[in-house]
Order: sequence, then C-alpha cells, then structure tokens
Amino acid sequence: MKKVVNPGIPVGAKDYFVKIDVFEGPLDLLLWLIQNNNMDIYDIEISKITSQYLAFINTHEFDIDSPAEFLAMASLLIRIKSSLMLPKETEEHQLALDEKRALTEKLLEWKKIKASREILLSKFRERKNLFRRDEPAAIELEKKSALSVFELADIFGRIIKKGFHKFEEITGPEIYIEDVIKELLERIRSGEELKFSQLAFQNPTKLYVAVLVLAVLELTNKKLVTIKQARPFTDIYIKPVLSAVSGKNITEQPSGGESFYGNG
Amino acid sequence: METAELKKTIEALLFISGKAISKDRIATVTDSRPVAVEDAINELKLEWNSGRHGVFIEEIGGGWQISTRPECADYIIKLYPWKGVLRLSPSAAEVLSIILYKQPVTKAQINEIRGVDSQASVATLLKNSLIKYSGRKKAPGNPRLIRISENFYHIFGIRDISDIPSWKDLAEDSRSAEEPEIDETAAEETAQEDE
Amino acid sequence: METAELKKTIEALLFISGKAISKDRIATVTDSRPVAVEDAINELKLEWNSGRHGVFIEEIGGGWQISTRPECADYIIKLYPWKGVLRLSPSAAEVLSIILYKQPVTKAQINEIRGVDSQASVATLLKNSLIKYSGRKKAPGNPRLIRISENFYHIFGIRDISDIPSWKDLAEDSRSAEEPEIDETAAEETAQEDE
Repeated sequence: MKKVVNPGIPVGAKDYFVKIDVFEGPLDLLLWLIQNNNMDIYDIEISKITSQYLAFINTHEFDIDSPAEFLAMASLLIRIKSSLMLPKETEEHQLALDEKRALTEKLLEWKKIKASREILLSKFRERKNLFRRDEPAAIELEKKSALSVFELADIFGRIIKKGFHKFEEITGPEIYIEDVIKELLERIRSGEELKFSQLAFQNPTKLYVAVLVLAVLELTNKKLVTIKQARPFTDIYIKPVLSAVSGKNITEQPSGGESFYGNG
Repeated sequence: METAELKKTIEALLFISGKAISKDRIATVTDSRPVAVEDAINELKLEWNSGRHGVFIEEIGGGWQISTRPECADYIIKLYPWKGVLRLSPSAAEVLSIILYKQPVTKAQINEIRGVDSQASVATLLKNSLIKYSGRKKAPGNPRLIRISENFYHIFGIRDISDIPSWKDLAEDSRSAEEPEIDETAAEETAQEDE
Repeated sequence: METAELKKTIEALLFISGKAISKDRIATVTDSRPVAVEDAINELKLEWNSGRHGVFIEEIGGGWQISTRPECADYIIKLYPWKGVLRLSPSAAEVLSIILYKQPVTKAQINEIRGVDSQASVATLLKNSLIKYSGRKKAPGNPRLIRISENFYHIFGIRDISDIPSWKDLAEDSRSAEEPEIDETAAEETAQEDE
C-alpha cells in the first residue's frame, strides 16, 4: 500500500505530516481535504477546496492510480467554482448550486461506504483463521433408484401393449441353473471350500436357494464336488473334487437345455 | 505437539477435508511422528465412534476420514438428493424393463422390441451395474446375452424375486385406470445420473 | 425424532454440507419442528464448542456450519495452501460495501459511487465467491446485476443482517446525530434482499 505525505497544503497545525493511504479516488481525496479543513460537508467552501485539490493533483500526478477520474473531478470543481461567481439569478449559478448539493450527497454516501469498508476489513481480520469446507463431503452412499420396480413393470406393460410384438409366454424374472453352476465352478476352481449358508446369503430368496440346491446336486452328480455336513441342521460344506475340477470339464456348459426356474 | 493439541488439529483436518487423509500426510502437516498420529486417532475414535454421534472416524485405504453413520443416510439423501439416487432416462428405464422381464436377451432383441437402437441405454445400465453380460446365445454370431445383475436388487430395494411384480397384473390394472402412473417428469429431467 | 437421534442427524448433516444449513432446512430434512432443531443445536454447541475440539458449530448467515478453530489455521493452510490465499484489499472491501448496501447493483453504479473504475475488484470478489451475478437490469444494454453471495457471510462471520449497521447508522454525520433515529424499515429491506 502506497503512503503519501500530507502535500503541504494549508491545514490545521494538528497534523503537519499526516500519513495516509493513497487516495482510492477523487471522492476520497475530496473528503480528506474537507475533513482536514474542518469544513462542513453540507456547506463546502468550493473555492478553497478547489485550489487545494488542484494543488494536490499537480504535486502527486505520478502517485495517482486513475488520473482521468481525478481530472474529471477537478473540472467539475472548477465549473462549480466559476459558476458560483456569477450572479445568483443566473441559470448557471442555480445549476452550480444543484451540482454542489449533488456532490455533498455523493460525499455523504462515500463516507458511509468508507465506514462500512473499515467494518468489513476488521471483521475479515478477525476471521481470517477460521475455515470451513465449501463443498459437500465426498461420501459414498449406496445408490437407490428413483424408479420403483412397479414403474418398471408398468413401462414393460406399455411396451407390450403397443402391440407390435407377439411374445411367447413371458414368465417373469428367472434364475438359470447354468448360471449358478457356472458361478459355483468359478469359485471352487481356486480350491476354495464353500459354505452353503454363505452362498444362500448372497441372494436369500427361496427361488435362488432352491436352484442352488439343484445346482449343488448336479455338480455332485457329475462328481465335480463333494458335500459334507457334520450333523443335521449344521452348515453344508461344498468341496471341489480336485482332479475333476482341474480338468477341462469345468469350462464346458455343464448342463445344457432350456431348463430354468422362474416365478411366472 | 502434545496429544491434546494433536487431537484437536486432526479433528480440524479431517472435518475440513471431508475425504480420507493418510497417516503420513497428517504426520507431515502436524510435524508429528506417525506413531503419535495413530495414538491420537485411536483416542479420537474412542470419543467419536461411540454411536452417540452422527459421524465417526473410519480407516479407508490406509488413511482416515470422517464418515456419516449409516442410520443418517436417509436424511443426507434428503439434503442432497443427487448424492444417493440413481435416475434413469426414460429410454434406459424402458431397456431395463425389457431386460428384467425378457432376460436373457441380446441387444438385437432389445432393439427389435423398442424399434430403436438401444446401445447408449445398455451402456448406461452396464456402467451402473444394473445389468450384466452373461453367456452367449447359440445363434449366428453368438451374440452376448444380457441379464439383470445382483446390484439391481440393491438399487431397487428388492429383497426377494417375488417382490418383482408381474407386469401382466399391472397391465390389467392400468387398463382400468385412466393413465399408467409413471413419473415422467422425474425421468425426463435426468438423462444421466449424478455422481 | 427424539432429541438424541436429532442431534446425531444434525451432526451428520452439518458435516456433510460444510456450508451453513438453515434451521428450516434442517427441520424439513429431519421432519422436526424448528424449535426442536434449535434446542438440539444448542445442546450440540455445548458439547462441541468447549475449546477441547478442533472444530465448532457457529451461526452464519442464518444457518449453522462447522468451522475450524483459529489455532488450527496454520495446519489447515499446510494441508490446503489455497485456503490461506484470500486477501481483501481496501478497494475490494469498498466495492463489497457498496454491493452489500446497494444490491442488486450494476458495475456502472459501483463505478459511479466510487468515482473510479472497479473492474479489478469486482473480478477478485467474483473469483472468491464473495459476490455473484444474478439477473440483469431492465435498462439499455441489460447490464448484469451483482449481489452478495453466501460465502460473504462466512468470510465476515455475519450471523444475520443485524450484525451489520444499517445504512442510516453508518458514519452518522454530526448534523443527523441530533436526531438519532434508527431506521428499522431500511434494515428490514436490506435483510430481505439478501438470501
């Protein structure tokens, strides 16, 4: 932040060397001059202020950030000053009075903005060490569908009703024994011992459990696995018959055909 | 840094981050030994992970993060509907319904039923693990067969296959009703789902 | 929802959000009465805001949020260096003041009040989400209107509009000090303009 020293214009003896922030704009400078002269903002002594203003911008032209605006203010001040020297009845004099009033209004508004600026700057300093997260936390929620299965069924119903297609019997969702067998084979290929309860738990539906039983029996029948149960109502363990599992049987579709189980 | 201060600082870091921070990173930032960080986090866990709080400290992939308790998930979804909701475009929903009731089907069969190409919808459904490829049809070209995947059951909140309504029953109902009740508006504005 | 559950849920919501959430929003999401929400938050404040924790619950812009304690600032900046970069120049503060009291305003109006061009300050404030464009003025050229944004309240720690002096109370001149009348209506109007 640039500092300028009081430009040596006639001010009260109280502040000969006043260090001030570089003026933000012409209003800033004007207000500072008015306050330094202990002038009533509602009754600005235009000629005094104008000469001090001009003196300042002449000596500080290189410190000024936006010279055009400072010059515009200078010409306004000069215009008001010269018009006020005309007789009171003249239109120019009345116009200058209006402009002077408007300038007072702007300065009063400017004072408020400056006061607010100071409040904001101090609040900012107080809080510069407080932080928050501006974005929602990155969390994983299990996604839920906005559509329900009933709506899906309805959509399907409407597709069918369009009548373009003759379907053979639609049976509803299906679980294929081939799929279950394939999955079991994939899992026991590594020599893993499977627990029936674990398998059933991954899709705990009556249909799946029923198909699972059939699949396990099928695999036993083909001598690909052995099943073992310590005593009634305890878990059933499914173990690979290693020689068979490592053979090429395993990659074949174990039982073909269209056998499936559905709820239709 | 003494333990109480370290604990405070770790709390601040975990809260402001919202995602996992590794032990080493915490140690570097707080200028502490990793062992001290671990001790402090264990103490914090005792305080935060009692079940009394709506958040807890969780170890994720070698780091720690603050997570919300599962029982708060419904309210979080109400606050940020886009966080946990999968929305399907009308065409993806159509394709999904066909796969649900006609599985296993090939892409060509789906296209035939809908009368339009369904490649984009199939890709969306695959990406969201709602459907899967499984097996090939014994037909020229051996096209891949598409089925509903296990994840479908979770996403649609179905426990049992018997929870899936028979489309025929619904079709009977909607014949008597004036209009099938489908939330077109919800589906329309949402061509693709948010993260 | 009973108090213990409500407290848990509010913790989870505040954590997830990061930004302030209003009492009404929390009440809607948790399906509770605003009074119950306020009570629960006051209890949470007693637990969280002891100074023993690295975070605390504070009221900002008419809502509540979790903020980190000032003594943790250095570590947070080490973890997220960009958190420490916000600087507020006097001219930016000035422009912000004009927007705060005159919103919605156009850039031209700001320039007119300051007597200098404010483009650079407006750009900085926009970049830091302290202000936002919102709508256009029905005037030649349809200039864009500028308002204070939500982040403003957080950065300056403003609970609600009564934390800021009303336009009338700012820098009272000796002349008007003789009639110290607080313009309640003006303050209310300003409050409504903010969102």
